[in-house]
Amino acid sequence: MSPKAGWALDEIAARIARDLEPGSCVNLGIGMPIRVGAHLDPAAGVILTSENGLIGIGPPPEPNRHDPDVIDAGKGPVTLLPGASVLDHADAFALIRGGRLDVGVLGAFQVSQRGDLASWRRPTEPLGSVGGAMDIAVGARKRYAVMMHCDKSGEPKIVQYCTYPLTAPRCVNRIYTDMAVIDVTEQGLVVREIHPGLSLADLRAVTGASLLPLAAN
Amino acid sequence: MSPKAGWALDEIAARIARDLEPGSCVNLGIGMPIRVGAHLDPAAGVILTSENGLIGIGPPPEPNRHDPDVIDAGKGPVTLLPGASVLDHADAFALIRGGRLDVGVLGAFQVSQRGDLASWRRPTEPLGSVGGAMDIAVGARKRYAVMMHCDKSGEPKIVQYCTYPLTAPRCVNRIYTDMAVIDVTEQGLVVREIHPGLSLADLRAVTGASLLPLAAN
Amino acid sequence: MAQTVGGGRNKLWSSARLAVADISDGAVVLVGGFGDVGVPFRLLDALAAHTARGLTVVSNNCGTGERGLAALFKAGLVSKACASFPSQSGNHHFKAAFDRGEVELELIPQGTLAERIRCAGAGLGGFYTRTGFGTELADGHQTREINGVRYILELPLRGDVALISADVADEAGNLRFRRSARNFNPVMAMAAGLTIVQVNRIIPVGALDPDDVHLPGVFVDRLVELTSP
Amino acid sequence: MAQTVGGGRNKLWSSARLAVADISDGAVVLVGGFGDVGVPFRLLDALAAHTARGLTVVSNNCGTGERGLAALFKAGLVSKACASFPSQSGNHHFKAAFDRGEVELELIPQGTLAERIRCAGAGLGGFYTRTGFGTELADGHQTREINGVRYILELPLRGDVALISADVADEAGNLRFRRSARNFNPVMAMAAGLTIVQVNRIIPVGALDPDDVHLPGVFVDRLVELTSP
Repeated sequence: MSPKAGWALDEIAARIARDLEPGSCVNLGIGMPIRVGAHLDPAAGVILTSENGLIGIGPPPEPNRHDPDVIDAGKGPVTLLPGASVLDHADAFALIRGGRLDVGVLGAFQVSQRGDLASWRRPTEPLGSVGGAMDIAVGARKRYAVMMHCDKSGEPKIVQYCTYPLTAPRCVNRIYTDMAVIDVTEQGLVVREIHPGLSLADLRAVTGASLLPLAAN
Repeated sequence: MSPKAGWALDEIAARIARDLEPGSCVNLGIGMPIRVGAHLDPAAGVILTSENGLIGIGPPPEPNRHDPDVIDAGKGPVTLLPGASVLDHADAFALIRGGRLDVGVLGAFQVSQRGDLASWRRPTEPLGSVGGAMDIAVGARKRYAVMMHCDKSGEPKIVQYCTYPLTAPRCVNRIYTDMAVIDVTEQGLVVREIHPGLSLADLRAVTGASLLPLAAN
Repeated sequence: MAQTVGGGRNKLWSSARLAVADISDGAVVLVGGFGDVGVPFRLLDALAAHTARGLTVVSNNCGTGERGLAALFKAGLVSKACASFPSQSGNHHFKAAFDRGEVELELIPQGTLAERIRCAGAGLGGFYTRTGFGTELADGHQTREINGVRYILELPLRGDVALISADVADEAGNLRFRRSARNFNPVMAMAAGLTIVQVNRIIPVGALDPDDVHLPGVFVDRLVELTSP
Repeated sequence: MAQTVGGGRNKLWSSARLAVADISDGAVVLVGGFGDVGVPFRLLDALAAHTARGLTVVSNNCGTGERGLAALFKAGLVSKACASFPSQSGNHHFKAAFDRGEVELELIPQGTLAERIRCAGAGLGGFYTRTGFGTELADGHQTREINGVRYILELPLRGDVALISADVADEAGNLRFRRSARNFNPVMAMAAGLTIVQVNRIIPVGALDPDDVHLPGVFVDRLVELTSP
């Protein structure tokens, strides 16, 4: 296996974008998830929302047309599409927890084989920043985690048990990495897709938990 | 004592209106309390609110200028003053319970000597209608009860213990009746004002609990 | 065509009858309005004609006269009502159904009713309120003292369907309400699996400034314009 | 003169300095904003100059750069911060105060932070949420299972003072916010004993339609126009 075989960040984002159903209501977390917005098919009408109360986020603004009051959860400038609306923070999280958010795409430090998500604090850091991740992890109807398959020192981020503090137990439905797309099922982790440069054995070698091939599902 | 000595409804309402502090935020309950609005000094700027979300209620509309969407808690037509605003029902009750409602004026069937309020169901009725009374009774900073001093059969409505189902225990700060204005204090019921046609002895004869003269306070 | 929120998905239904046709027997139906203001009469009349049975109706009042909620009670379609103010003049159809033992009543203080619905819409498990403590409406409720204050536990009240009324909608389902017709409508729209809206007027997407939307279209599934059949 | 809501009481203060001058040592201060958007910078700078000490600050972030919340941490005025996202680039003043052991941090999930503030503003005693269950942020929280779902108990978070930012106010204190600058501002304004608002523009009473008010003036005590000193 080539240690470098893997999708680029924008390829991962585009892959996630393809999986978002037309018309669905989606929250993109800070970091990698937020890149998904740029890859959405405008015709699909995916409704992007952010926890700071924007509903109907459009493409990034043109350089000189940025409205300082229009930012997403990552505090970056965005635009609002025709038909957009605004909620205060309490109502924005009512949307997140209340059953109307179809998909939350969350960045991750680790995901366990049973879908535990760790995303808000590295054990070595005294300070974490949880933001809205814990609410989205329990509130969205489907939770997609996105991360690099291994950390910078090559350690697997898909693990049997999370060693990082949890964001929520048993919440991740699907994991997107630079190497694979993996579903968390009752039977275990099921590989839906592998980067064409990798074999299942390659993937297993950099994964800290058992992987089932799609056929086994 | 003349059995008929007592203030008219509008005199009671005017008396309550005089006790509402300039600029205070007030909720007027269905029935007798709602009459208070007509007796407010416009210059005092008492802010009238209703539990169906109106803030800044003005005088009743002129006969042909009634807006069907502008009603108070009693479902009667009202007007909105310049500077008025609207809340949904959840936020309207946040206002009521959250510390910003200075006074709630509540109709009553019975008030006990310790300030228990009974106002939503007669024991003989299978169906009650509680409306917002229980919320206002616990939420307003001050709670004024208004009622006739005796019921239609001449029974006292100020009692040692309520025999009607409670709206809230120990909530009434002041009682306004056709015969007197009475404060509920730690020491007991203190008569602040008696109708000029009545003596304290007259009042005691139609009151089911001990009354202290104002001097005793 | 410019991109719009939801990609121009059509939420507009051609009739109230069709919009409520899949409400099933036994459904919990949240119904907006306070007195006669903000009540989705058109949707309720369609529901009465549709004759889903055994409904639980959650609404501040229980209808007066012959229309709206009263028509549901008259037709014998309601098995339970959750309301704060059921007994008012003109509620003879509710009263008759109640007296026949056909309808169970859960009497709920108005603020608690609104908050239980909001609690469901906010995806929370329950809340503590002072309202009702020490009264017979607290019977069967757990109580608890927090920092010296005594509360009762109230649980969320979620609808299978919300029938609400609005003044203006854009085609993406963003709503505006008028004056006290707002009342329970927005919180109910947020607390149901399916939200059906009767609206006076529908305008194009983009005609509402985002800051002027009272309820975002993500909470709205179906729109029925009042001028439609 | 026509009658107006509140009888024309003047809520307008001539300077931010005067408006925050009676905030006392040890006060719990709710501070609106998300990142730099909707933050009442003018009020915070005045508060930093006023030097009330031992403050508890409740805000989504802990300030970046030199202004706003950062100035409070820099001046050593904060003894406790309640935030969801304290560690971001540019937060060196918070970080230094935290590392000196001067500031205690209560890290709260963002939705729980918003809801605890709303809970206080709504006069409720607490609520159950799934958020945080099974994580270290649930340490010390009571848990309970309701209908098979596991929740933790969260308590209201009330402010002595709220410092918020709005776009437009009328003289009665009715507010409008702009875009994502709304964020925590309205819920915080409802949850404090004293609400002080920094506003871009003040307009006459009656200039806002009642349906266009985002936050009623009954929740607003003091207005400071951004053009004032």
